[in-house]
Amino acid sequence: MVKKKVAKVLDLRYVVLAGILIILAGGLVLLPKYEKHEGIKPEQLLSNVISPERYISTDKLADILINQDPSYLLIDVRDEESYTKYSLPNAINIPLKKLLSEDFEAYLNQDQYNVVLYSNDNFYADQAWIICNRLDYKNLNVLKGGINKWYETIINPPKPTENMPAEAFELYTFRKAASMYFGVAYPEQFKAPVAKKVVPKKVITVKKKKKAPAEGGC
Amino acid sequence: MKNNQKNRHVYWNPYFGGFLFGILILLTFYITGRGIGASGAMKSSVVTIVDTVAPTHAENNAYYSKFISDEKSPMNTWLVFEALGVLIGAFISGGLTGRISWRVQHSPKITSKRRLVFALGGGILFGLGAQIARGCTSGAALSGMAVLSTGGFITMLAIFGSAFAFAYFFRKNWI
Amino acid sequence: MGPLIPNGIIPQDWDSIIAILIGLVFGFVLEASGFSSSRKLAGIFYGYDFAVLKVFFTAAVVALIGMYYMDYLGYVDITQMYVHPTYLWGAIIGGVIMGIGFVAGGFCPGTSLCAVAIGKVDAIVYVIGIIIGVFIFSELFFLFQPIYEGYFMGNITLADSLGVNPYWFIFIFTLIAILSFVISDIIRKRNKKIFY
Amino acid sequence: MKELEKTKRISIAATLTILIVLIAVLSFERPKHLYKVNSINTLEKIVSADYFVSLDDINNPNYVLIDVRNQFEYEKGNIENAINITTSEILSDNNTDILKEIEEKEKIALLYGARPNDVNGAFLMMTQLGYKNVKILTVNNSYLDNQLITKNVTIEKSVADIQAFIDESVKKASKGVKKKVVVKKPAKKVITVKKKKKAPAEGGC
Repeated sequence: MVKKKVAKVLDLRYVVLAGILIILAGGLVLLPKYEKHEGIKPEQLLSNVISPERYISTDKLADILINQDPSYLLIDVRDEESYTKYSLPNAINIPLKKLLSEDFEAYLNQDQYNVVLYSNDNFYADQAWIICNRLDYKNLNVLKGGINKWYETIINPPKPTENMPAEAFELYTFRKAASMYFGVAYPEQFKAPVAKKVVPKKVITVKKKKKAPAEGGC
Repeated sequence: MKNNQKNRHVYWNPYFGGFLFGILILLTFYITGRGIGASGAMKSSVVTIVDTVAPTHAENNAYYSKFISDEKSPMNTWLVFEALGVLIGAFISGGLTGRISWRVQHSPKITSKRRLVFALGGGILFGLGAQIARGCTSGAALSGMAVLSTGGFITMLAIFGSAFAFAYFFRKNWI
Repeated sequence: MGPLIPNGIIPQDWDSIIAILIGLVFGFVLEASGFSSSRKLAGIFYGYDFAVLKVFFTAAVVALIGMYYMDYLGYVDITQMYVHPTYLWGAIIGGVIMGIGFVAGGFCPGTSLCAVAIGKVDAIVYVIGIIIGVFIFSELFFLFQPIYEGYFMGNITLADSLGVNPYWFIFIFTLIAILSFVISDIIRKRNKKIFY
Repeated sequence: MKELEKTKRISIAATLTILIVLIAVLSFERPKHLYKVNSINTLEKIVSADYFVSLDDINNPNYVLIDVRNQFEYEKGNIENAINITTSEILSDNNTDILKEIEEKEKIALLYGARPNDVNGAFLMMTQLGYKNVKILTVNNSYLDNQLITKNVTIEKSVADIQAFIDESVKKASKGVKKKVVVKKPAKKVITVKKKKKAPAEGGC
């Protein structure tokens, strides 16, 4: 008799186990679907968006370009046509449309270079920055004011009037020198402009972050 | 030794074994991103043997050359280490339950010689089939099913389907 | 976090150590649930012991449900998993040959390794057979090449090939598994007992 | 088949798994805010859709004006019947309710700030969180004896043709110096990128 009861209990136990299995499998079906979470959390992205420390001023950028700082990479997010018309030296053109395309991913998603995104103003550059930041790309910055600001400050610096403080004059001379570096010639130069230092060809090799694919087999 | 001898034929509850096996497959996928396997180890050993015995032949044979790479010996693959682990694990489990002893397990009706002949034949067939289907029951079928791979399911159905179909011919060996 | 090693959370050189550990648990579980005895393995085809069916199906169901729960909860990214490639005729023909080998020999490579570990001579012969089988395949590779490489349908999953929602498929697969457990118990009760 | 009777272990294992699954599901609280639009669609949206609204067609009935500047700026001066949702509090609960309510009433959220660039953050956050109809008022706000003046502005208009300016300055300078000034254009920088070798997940038995 006892044997029978034990067998009875065991059957019940198996039924319970089978029930659990069905509930677990069924649970999967009933759980609400949701869009796979891509990129960093919205709260985190919002705090990154608000903080202005992604901006880089035109003076700082001019300084970087003149000293040929190797760790900077310029990316112009405007379309090809305005890129060919004028763009900063050694810049790469990634139009906003093709920002997330496969072959440009090597430039954006790497941690060797400080990337500087810029467009005419920093509207499109900001948009590109926010999307890349959502995908957690490292050390990207945006040129404050874009090419317009670059023109107003570096290429065609405003002459300080007499009652401006001394720094304004220093800033003006720095900017004038910078504009000469970038090709603007000034009439009151007495001697012929010294042969402009050729911007050395800088080869940027972007080392891809190796993500080993899960290979497997039998 | 008496107690050890007693539970020689007492195995785990299959559901418990299956459950642990399922968790193991989950763990393997979670850590390495790939399933488990077995016949890959045999393949690597064959490739190493042929490579050491006749390297030139191995070089220009289309199949061997796939697995021979100069900087890494074929034995240095994931599956070979895993097969090594299987041997050790089985030895431990066998030791705990006292099942370790040199013997040929065969149904009382047949002689051990016939059993060995069938084992050899079965092995050759299985080795051939495993290469064609790129995986065996644990490699292709089970690991494939864990990620719903169509190939895994087809292989599993083919293996068990044909096994059931041909079971009738080999019934004298087992029952 | 997804697969730890490919995502670089665990460095690559831990790979082989983890392989040995996984193999160790693999061997222990297989041997403990009786897969080292070929007669227990062959039981499924002759109805006197459905251990293979139970272990195989439970493992598949547990792995499936676990995998898709982890994917749902975001602990794992299932798209990075290695999906076994689908070579249609390769799988069918290879599967049939393996099926015959399974019934004739009584082992599959994983279980034969377990049996070798506990001293089964027929398992050692079986492993030698596998090695010869692989050798034959490689030598006559040019014969098998069309099947081996043909009909490649990519590393597709059932969700793409049958267009079925994976969660529904898992639910139905679990029901089939439980049904097969019940049927196998009924059959075993009616069959005569074999002691091995 | 004695082992079928030994079910002690399997019940322990079963209860353990249920516990783990329950803990996992309970501890997994769905984050409050979830992206509904992945990054590629967001990119397409901002590149293709025209989400700019100019000042003159502002009095469309189903526009809801939203000022993204901070509280102080809003008090100082804002466009009439605009509500104030500062960018940093856009994810706060009551702001989310307001935005959801706008969404339900099929109204169009029209964002504006001191300059269009400041609106970018709020605009992209809302598009990625799945709000459908969000637009930007392309307007610059400034104060003249603390009276708000809003002027229309076009986005990203290039201020001057810089290349022309440089060439013209060179011409002007060379007229003075007579000698032909050779200005070497900065050499094109060859940037080689190692193509991401798509390492196929090799494997197989």
